[in-house]
Amino acid sequence: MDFNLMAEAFPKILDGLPVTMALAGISLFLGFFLAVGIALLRLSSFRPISALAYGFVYVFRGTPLLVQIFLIYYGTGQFEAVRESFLWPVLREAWWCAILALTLNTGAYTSEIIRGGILSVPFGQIEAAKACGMNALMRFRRIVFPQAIRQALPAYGNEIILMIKSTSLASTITLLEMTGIARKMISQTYKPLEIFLIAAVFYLTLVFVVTRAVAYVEFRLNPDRRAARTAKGKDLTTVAALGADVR
Amino acid sequence: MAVAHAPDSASAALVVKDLHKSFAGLEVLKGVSLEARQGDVISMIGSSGSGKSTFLRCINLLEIPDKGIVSVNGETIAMKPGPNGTQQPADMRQVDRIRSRLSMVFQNFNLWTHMTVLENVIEGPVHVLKVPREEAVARAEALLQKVGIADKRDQYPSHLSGGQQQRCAIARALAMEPQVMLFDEPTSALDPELVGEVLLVMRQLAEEGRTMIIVTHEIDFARDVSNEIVFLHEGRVEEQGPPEQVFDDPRSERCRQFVKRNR
Amino acid sequence: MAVAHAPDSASAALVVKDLHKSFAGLEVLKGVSLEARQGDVISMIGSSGSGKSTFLRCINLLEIPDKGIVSVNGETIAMKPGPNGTQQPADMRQVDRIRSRLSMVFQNFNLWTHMTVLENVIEGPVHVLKVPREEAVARAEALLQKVGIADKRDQYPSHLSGGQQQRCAIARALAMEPQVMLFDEPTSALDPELVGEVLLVMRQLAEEGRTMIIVTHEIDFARDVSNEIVFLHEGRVEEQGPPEQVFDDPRSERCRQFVKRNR
Amino acid sequence: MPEWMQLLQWGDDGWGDEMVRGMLMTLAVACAAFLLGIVIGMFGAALKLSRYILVRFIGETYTTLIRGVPDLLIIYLLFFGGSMAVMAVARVFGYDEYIELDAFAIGTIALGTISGAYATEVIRGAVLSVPKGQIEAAKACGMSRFLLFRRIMVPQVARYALPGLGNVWQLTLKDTSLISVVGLVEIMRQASVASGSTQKPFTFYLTAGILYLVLTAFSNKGFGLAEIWANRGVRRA
Amino acid sequence: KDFKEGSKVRIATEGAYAPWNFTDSSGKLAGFEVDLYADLCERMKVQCELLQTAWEGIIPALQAGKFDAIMAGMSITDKRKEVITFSRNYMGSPASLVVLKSSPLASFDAGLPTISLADVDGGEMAALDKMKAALNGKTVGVQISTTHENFLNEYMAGTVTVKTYDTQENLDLDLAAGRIDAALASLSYWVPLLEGEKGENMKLTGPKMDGGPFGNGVGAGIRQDDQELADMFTVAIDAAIADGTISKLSTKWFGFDGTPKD
Ligand SMILES: Nc1ncnc2c1ncn2[C@@H]1O[C@H](COP(=O)(O)OP(=O)(O)OP(=O)(O)O)[C@@H](O)[C@H]1O
Ligand SMILES: Nc1ncnc2c1ncn2[C@@H]1O[C@H](COP(=O)(O)OP(=O)(O)OP(=O)(O)O)[C@@H](O)[C@H]1O
Ligand SMILES: [Mg+2]
Ligand SMILES: [Mg+2]
Repeated sequence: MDFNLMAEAFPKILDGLPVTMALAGISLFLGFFLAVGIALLRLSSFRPISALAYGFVYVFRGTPLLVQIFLIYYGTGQFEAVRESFLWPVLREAWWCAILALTLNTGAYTSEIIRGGILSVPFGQIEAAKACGMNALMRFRRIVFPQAIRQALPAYGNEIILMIKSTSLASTITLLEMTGIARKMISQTYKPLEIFLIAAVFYLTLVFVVTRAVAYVEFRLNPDRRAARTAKGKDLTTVAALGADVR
Repeated sequence: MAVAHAPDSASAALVVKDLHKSFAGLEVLKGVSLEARQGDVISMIGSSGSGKSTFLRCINLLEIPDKGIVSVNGETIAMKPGPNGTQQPADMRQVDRIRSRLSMVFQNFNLWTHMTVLENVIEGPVHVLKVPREEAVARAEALLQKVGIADKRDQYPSHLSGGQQQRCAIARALAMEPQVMLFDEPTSALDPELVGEVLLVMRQLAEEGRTMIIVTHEIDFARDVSNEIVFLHEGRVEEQGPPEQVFDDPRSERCRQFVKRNR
Repeated sequence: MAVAHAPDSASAALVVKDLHKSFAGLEVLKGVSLEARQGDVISMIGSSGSGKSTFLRCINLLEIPDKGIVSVNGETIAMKPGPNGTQQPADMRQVDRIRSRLSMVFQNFNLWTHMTVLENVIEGPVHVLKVPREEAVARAEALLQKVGIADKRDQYPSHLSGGQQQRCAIARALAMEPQVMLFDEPTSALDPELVGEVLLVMRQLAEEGRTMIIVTHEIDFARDVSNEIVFLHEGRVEEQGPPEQVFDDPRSERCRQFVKRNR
Repeated sequence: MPEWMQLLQWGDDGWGDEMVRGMLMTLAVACAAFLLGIVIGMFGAALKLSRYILVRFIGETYTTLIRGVPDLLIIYLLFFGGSMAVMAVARVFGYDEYIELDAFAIGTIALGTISGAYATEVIRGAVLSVPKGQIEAAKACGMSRFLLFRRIMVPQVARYALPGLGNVWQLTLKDTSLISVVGLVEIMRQASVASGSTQKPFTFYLTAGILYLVLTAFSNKGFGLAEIWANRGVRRA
Repeated sequence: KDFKEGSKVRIATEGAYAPWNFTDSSGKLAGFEVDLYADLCERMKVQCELLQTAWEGIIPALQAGKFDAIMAGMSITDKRKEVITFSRNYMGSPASLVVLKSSPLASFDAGLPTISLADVDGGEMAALDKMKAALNGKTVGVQISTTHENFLNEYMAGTVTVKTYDTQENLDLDLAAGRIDAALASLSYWVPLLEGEKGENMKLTGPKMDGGPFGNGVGAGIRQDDQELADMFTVAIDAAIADGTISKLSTKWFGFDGTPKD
């Protein structure tokens, strides 16, 4: 173990942290809304619409993100027409290409997760919502979605983590985030273990924060799975959730 | 208890004409018609599997009838032909509007598990009818008091006993203050005392002019609460009339047999 | 109908002693004891939320009682102290064994949604009791015939009416041929005719020497079927005795009130 | 003949056969790793749902660690660390040649460990969605833990977990590209060899994308059928 | 492990770095190093085996003992020397800028054809300053963590914006797309490229540079424990330079004579 190298790597990789977090944060945020829309379209009974949504999910889930980033960034740049169009100022920037690719990718994966959640909502509860006159949108917003998200949360936690790690592919299009910096250092020093270990520390910290946050949200969202509330007493268990995975 | 009305389509709160419904080849409803005026309380009886729940579910289009007309307060639910011989509601907005004037207590309650008892009850008023929240809460609390589960207001349905869940479902339906109420065995999980109390609530509602269709197995309850009894048998109305006639002097053989069992 | 037995712990099919159970500070059972001999049919009545379902669920350890002893056929379920003052079953294998000798009809049926009616019924016999499949199917078909849903054998529970689901649940419990049966409102979704038929089935079972604990709201049914009535009130046994005594001449004021409502 | 068709010819004059061989390798590793991942996922979910805080902690550590550490590091650790460990042991016995661990096995284990962590979460979520009453009904008829698991949990959990597991499968499929460091030639490695050798990156990365889509088409079909099976008896509003 | 005449030597190459080493469509390895390794092995009188392995992890794999030497277009740099050792260089590789033919930089002339950064004289200094002025405010792309990147950071800091790419091909694509103004890489890469269809719109510009940050050419990478193997390679390479084999092979594969000067 080369501890000097590790000490040297630490601040350098730290420099990439904001890029990683911004890429993941922005694309997760945008991708989530995209995903909800796609999931709804996929469940539509109108065939052309659900087929279109299926096609989107199929392509973006079915191909490697690397290929997607590659084609969006380098591929579009190949065409004179694109370079002369109004899109070029956006597509010219590696940053926006990365956001675009990551958003579309997480949108496809997340929509699948949400679809699973939607399908798990008990049929009778949706009928009860219909019976009291809720329109489709309100039904979705008030009854289906809150329950879907509860079921989907663990899988969505996966997706958040995967996105954080996927941002590393942005280094193929010149954005230097944590893995990019780590790889750069590795190709200078040829000590992958030391440098990846430092990178792992950062990723682990992020992932730890995410899993805790997800566990906390899961705990908050599932009061009905917890023991009955004690009269009006303070919910001490909420605090406990931060320390342990509570069911 | 109820006054006899002259049949008058104009004041009819609910009209169902010639309803048909099949499930995968099994014909469950073979042409059921029903007319209820304002303040009518109609009980449907019939053996298990005779199509009572299906009938209620067709009224608010939770099942799409294969054929037949439903109108609520004179407004007929418009249907359009769907693929291969079926029909579909023509205007979902109309359906939602009509549904908000009906309300239903389901046979298996269908409470929303992610909401507390109170939240279940105020959900419809606040979000569908746009009643201000405080008002809805106040009314909900009064209703929960009435059905005797005020102390459970902050519990989740999964922590309630069967009877408590059923009462919550009843409160949820009442909170919508609908013109027509559909009850699918609303007292099945209740003890005799509570059945008596639900009876009182229903009488009160009838006096306020609300129309009720009640599916029930409790003949005594049906006798007490309703001014008309419909006996459904194998998807058809086999016998229909005031309680005294249907229970004490049924014309149809099948109905006589069915009622006989109940001493 | 039932013969009076001398109290005899040896032949006791089910003994429950001083059962306590609280949910998050709410004490639901405050020391309930019960003894049932072979062939006993005991009905539990009591208002909604009095703890009847919880009591049944404690017997087969679906809820772990905070305190108290349960023995089935003389075998006491061993408990060991758990964290902070609770107790836990000491040997899960024993619990499974005892559970396979008990069987339960749930208040809300709890049918397995991924299995057809027939599969629901043969599941326990084939996989728990290791009955050969053909034999289990033959017996299941006979049971389904008995409860009148033989034609639904290949349907999934979600396509059944409420009463059909309940009958499927009853058939599933009967198929286990248990020594002790726990019924939680087994007739709530049934029409009077079917209630009569279930009554017949239960009489037959009692004659075969099976023990039954039945939670019910139907006083008439309880009177017909059972040789002992237990009235539960606020987590305690308030009144206990043969049907004639409890229904016609109750000692406790609360019980008198409760029974009075039922004409 | 268009240029790309020439490049992708079958046989010695084109890259078609090489690319397809890469696809088969991807498929083989992904299948093996995914199955391993499901098994690990079931154990992981059981750990995380345990009543005992210590057991939960073990499960928690596994998923956080594996998901938190870059995938490539896990592969490096298993591959280089693994063969170094084996060699260290061998040296004790006087053998000091290089010992090659089976690349396929290492790749499978590494990817299985990774996908297992994600599968754990998906399965855990699904387990929690199974209606409690149905589990109670199974307990009430005396089913042992294992029987309950096999007869009631697996079919129901499958229903809730399938969409999420579909994602895990896609992830595994694509993570196979990382195992080229252990010497297995799969789609992406083959594409980069071909594009580095011919200077035609678009042709080969697009081809790789299409081959992945072919794999996805088959697996979607499989998952679709599985979903139909798992959703039997379920009513939709 | 002792290496002597007749030993078995496993040599790794990447097989995806034309024209140094690449795979042809039948799956066979070809390229400059593939020809060279056969020649060197004959001279060393050892039994050679050529393995193909991914660039990523090639050095850890060498250290783990998967193979004994790397011949994969690997430049000899100080950083690498900290973890492995090298034979002497078998190919020198000066660096050069490439721009689009349509670019104003296409006609740039620094006044000198070559600059050796090992010892910079007055004329070379002036040429570097000229280059600095011409590139002022421009974006220049290089492959990440190469000697070329080091050069830009050392000599052009503050004047150019440096964009780094993980592969050389991606760098080419961005140059073609006009996202960058110029690309800096080794001549051994540019010359074959510019001859092909991909290089149609590109052209070499400015002086060819070597020495200093550009390191000391390309050599065979070897485990530090195996110095004797490195020495065997060095002897063989010296011989191959002496009899013109390297000159012949480099002209065949790169289009120019890249025989290292020292
Ligand atoms: N899991 C739980 N958490 C908290 N409270 C519970 C839970 N289960 C039951 N209770 C409460 O315990 C009490 C007794 O419930 P139980 O289901 O035993 O009633 P019951 O006698 O069966 O009533 P019913 O006739 O309505 O079914 C109720 O007040 C109920 O709210
Ligand atoms: N979704 C469905 N798919 C197929 N068959 C169905 C479906 N829903 C109901 N059925 C069948 O239709 C018939 C009528 O069902 P329905 O629920 O209306 O009966 P019911 O009169 O309410 O009976 P109960 O008193 O038992 O509730 C039953 O035989 C039932 O099996
Ligand atoms: Mg019904
Ligand atoms: Mg109960």
